[in-house]
Amino acid sequence: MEDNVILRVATKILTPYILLFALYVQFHGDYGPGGGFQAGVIFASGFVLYTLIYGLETARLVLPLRVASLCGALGVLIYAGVGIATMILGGEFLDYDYLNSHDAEHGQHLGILLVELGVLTTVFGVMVVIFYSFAGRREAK
Amino acid sequence: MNAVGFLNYWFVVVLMMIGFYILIAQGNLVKKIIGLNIFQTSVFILYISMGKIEGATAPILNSNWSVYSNPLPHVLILTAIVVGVATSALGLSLVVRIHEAYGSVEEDQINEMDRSV
Amino acid sequence: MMSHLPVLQVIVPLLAAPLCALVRHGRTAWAIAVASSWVSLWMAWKIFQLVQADGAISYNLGGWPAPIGIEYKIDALSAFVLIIVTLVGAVVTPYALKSVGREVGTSREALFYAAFLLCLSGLLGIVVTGDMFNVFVFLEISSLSAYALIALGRDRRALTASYQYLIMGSVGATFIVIGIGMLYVMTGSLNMADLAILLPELPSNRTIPVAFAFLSVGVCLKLALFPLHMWLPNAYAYAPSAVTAFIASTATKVAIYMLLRFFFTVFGVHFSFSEMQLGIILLPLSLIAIFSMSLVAIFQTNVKRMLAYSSLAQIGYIILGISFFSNTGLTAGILHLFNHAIIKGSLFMALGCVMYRLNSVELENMRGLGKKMPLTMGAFMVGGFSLIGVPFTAGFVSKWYLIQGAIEKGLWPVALLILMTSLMAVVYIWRVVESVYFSEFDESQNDDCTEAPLGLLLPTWALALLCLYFGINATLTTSGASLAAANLLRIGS
Amino acid sequence: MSYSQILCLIVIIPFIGAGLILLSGKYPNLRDSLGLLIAAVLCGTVYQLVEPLRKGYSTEVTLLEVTSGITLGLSVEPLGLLFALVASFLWIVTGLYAIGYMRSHQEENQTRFFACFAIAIGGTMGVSFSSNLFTLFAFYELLTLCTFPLVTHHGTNEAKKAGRLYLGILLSTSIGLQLLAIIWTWNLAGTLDFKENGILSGTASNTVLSVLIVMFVFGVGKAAVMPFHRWLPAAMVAPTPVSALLHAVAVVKVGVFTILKVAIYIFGLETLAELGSTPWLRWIVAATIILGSLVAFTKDNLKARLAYSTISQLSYIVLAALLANEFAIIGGGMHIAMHAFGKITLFFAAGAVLVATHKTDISDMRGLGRQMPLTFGAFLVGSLSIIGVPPAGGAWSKWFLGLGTIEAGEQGLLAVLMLSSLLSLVYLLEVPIRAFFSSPDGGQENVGIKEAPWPCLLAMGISSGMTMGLFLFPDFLYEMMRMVFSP
Repeated sequence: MEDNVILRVATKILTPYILLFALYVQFHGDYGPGGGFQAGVIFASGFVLYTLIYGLETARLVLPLRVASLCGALGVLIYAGVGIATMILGGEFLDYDYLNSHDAEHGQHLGILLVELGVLTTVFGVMVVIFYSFAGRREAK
Repeated sequence: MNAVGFLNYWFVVVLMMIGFYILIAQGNLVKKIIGLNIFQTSVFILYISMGKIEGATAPILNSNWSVYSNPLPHVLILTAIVVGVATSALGLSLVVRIHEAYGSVEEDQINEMDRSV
Repeated sequence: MMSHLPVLQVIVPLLAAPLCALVRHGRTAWAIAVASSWVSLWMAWKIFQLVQADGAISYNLGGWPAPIGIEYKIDALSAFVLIIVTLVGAVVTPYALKSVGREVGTSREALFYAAFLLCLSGLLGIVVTGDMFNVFVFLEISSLSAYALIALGRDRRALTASYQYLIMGSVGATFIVIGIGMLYVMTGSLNMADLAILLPELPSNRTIPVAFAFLSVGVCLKLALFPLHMWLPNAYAYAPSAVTAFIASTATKVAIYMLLRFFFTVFGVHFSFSEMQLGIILLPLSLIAIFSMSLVAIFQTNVKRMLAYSSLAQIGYIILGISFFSNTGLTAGILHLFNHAIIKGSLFMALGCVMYRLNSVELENMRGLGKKMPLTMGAFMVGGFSLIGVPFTAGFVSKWYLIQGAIEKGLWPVALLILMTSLMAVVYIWRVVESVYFSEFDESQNDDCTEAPLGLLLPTWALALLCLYFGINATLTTSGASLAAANLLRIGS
Repeated sequence: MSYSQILCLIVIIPFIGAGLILLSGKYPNLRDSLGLLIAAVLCGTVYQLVEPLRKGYSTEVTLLEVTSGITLGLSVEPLGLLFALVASFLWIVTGLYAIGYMRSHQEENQTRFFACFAIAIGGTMGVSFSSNLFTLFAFYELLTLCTFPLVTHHGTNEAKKAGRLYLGILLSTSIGLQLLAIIWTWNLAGTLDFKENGILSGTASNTVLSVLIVMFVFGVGKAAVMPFHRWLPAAMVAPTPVSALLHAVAVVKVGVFTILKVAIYIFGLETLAELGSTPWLRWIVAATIILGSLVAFTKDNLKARLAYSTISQLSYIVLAALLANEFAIIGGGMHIAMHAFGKITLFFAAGAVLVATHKTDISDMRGLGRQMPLTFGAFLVGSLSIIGVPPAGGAWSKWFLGLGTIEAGEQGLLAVLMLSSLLSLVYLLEVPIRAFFSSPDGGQENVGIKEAPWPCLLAMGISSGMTMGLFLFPDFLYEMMRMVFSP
């Protein structure tokens, strides 16, 4: 599909908006519909679209497989790291109240945001890795 | 209570049986995964529909509404969906590997090859 | 620090898993895996002591109190099973260095440990949590990583075995979700302790028995009770040795833990065994499992497969003990959870040593191995005798309690059958003994076959010695098991 | 050293011995002399316990507790001490014999052979000094397992087949019936300790206990009560020293010893005598006595004939236990010793013939007595003891057994004993008679045949001497057995 100009241009225009929308879903998540899962999938779908149009080779230049799988691991670390942080700060695991020493509610917002960020990273990473692996299978053979 | 009152459950049961049937009857490994997916989807519907309360709105705080649907099943099933995706991905990747190793994704052919070894 | 133990128990391996994936260097990943599994064992031990001393521990995730938030609850049974899982984990990880390096290949080592730790944390999570839905989530974490681990086996049949397991396992897990969903519809709660209070108060209805049925079938699929066992033999036989040792000793055990948890804690003894007559269903099934699977084991030519079938029979023993729903029977079942875990762990690890040298675990190729690999086969024999239930091995103690339980219930034929199937165990273990010790080694086939390296032998013998130790001094295990049994029955009644 | 330490030592010595034998495996002379030394040390140590027992000290040790109530414990009581003395003494003799036999036969795997032998003796010691049924069972099984390599020593297919039969019968009876009976006992009595007057009296109905004693009698497969006797003839494929010590003394006597112990210390004689099944069992055992003798007739293979003779003789002791009175028990206990010395002599002689002439069939032994007078002389002495006529020790034990049958009011059983003695007279004496009084087939002389090597002859001399000695001086045995009833 690399020679189809309309698709190429449309993709170029669309991709940033998809990514942006993913971020919107992510940051809106703690007081509206949305959250890390959805955001992660949408974020990944941006890259999937890009890959479909521009080919795996190009996509891997933008986002190497290594980085994607790194994201998958990193997200879990962010998530668990928040939990550990709350424990160090004196609360129970994932008790966000302790994240902000002045205002428990601020702590809640911060906590949920960070955790969802972890989820986003992981879901995005894993989705891309899955897609790369399946898409790259034919090449490998 | 009449049968129509349980409409969502009827859908669930029908879907579940379709999925389950594919899972059992199909010899094609990919189709089995599809069957599994349908099977799991029926459970998603079961959960989501049970959170619905008649006359209630989406669980977003709004001063015009006082009755909200139960958000908890949605959250639960979000997790289950993710699990389902992971299962499908893993299952399909296994199928790809099996195809590379055996050159087939038909169960009976694979069994035949295993037996002849 | 101590008060956070319940959650740390899950979090430590869960954190270590992505670390392993991040470092991408086999050795380092291995070091992380070993460290975290040992820390897990230490924590499990601490928890065990705490629970033995002060009773159940409860931990609220995120500071949300019990019925609303997710509660981690560890009572005597969970603490006991935690020990089983972490102990096997802590022994298998050091073992994995050589074994996995050989069987899986160095390029995938780091990812192997990541999956391994995920599986470990999933299993631990099931045991720790007091929330029904959380059980499902952890179940899937452990299962998915287990499918991946099994598929790493060298034989291509590992792939089909893993696929088979994936399909069956997913169906089982989905059944469990359906059951949980129905319970939630009826009670509006997912907390186990809360459910235990709410369920008996419900007016009699059809949904709860249906939920019960779904959960039973789902769990029995996961624990491979006859006739839902078809996925197990191949999965065990073709997985990498370290994986078989780990999965065989922990995954089914944790599934049995789920069964105990659901039927005794959530539904209660009265509902499960008086209204639903679970005993009448489990008893014959477990007897058939014991008998038929022992019989099948006798005719296997692949020793690993033989042990897999023997595992199915041993699961039957455990379920048999549970089906008595008496104190002694439960003690026997829970005790055998532990004993069978260390027995099968040592046996499969010994086979891993054989695999390392011979590249095969066919009985035919193992002829005369007793002279070539005396230490490996020695460990195998310890495990084998323990499996039979020779006095002063762990297996004897659990059989003792099991028969005691049968006699208490007046089930004479059952007691006799247990002993008869022990004899079948003698037959299949003795086939190995004869071929290994009383046949000549075929030099032409593999002339540089020597004793397995120390890195494999030490962990193998660690478990083998435990088999002996808990046969000689079973005070620790029996007191732990009987406390757990007493707790289950008290909560239930 | 305290007596309880001695007691532990007795059980440990054979295992240390096995270790030493394995370590010194490369130097056959060192290994064999070590073996003899250990046997002598063991026998001496066992003898140390006689004095305290006479003086009435009770020696008991609890080695470890597996779980609540199930303990590994040792204690000294007269019957066990008697058995241990016999077994450990005969180990020395057999050790001597085995050296001559194994070397002149140029057997392979001698180290494994001697090591397993030592472990088997360890198991025997454990059984004889066990203070509860669990300990007894554990050592009983150890004995079963460690004798398997001895039975299949030759590694031929025939040996393997026999080994499977051996293991199959012994394990299935012990696990299927004996273990079940033990657990049942535990369930009824709440203890497994051997106590005077038993632990079972009054714990369950006559019917239940009747079933239980049946399970014990058949569950102790080593006692070879028909129909669970097939393993014993099968085990005869083993080298002769094994047949001599283990399958005429240690293993089979462990079986009957177990039944005696169960009768005396688990059921209690009074309880046992009143059980509904006891009279039936007596006749079943009597049938084994007669059938064993009859089958022995038909066997031309000398070792097979001796094996069936052993089956028959073992049932004497089982019968003694079931008669459940003082005379019978004394007779049974003494018969353990008397039969041991007599039968081991017979096996030594059979082995000596095998070593010297490679002949196993009785019909081939015509006229051999002229070349091997010592061997067949010893055989004659052994036969007399088994038959139960003076001047051999067997006379005494049969005397008491006879008294026991009368005491129990079972005159019919007395007749059985007499008949069996007559039968054994015929099938045993046939051998020396052929050897001494007939000439070889076809008039050929047995050229070039000499007596077996000197260690074999010496061993035979000792054992046949002891057989006669026990006729003249049975007081020690009698005194020991009396102590069972008046500690």
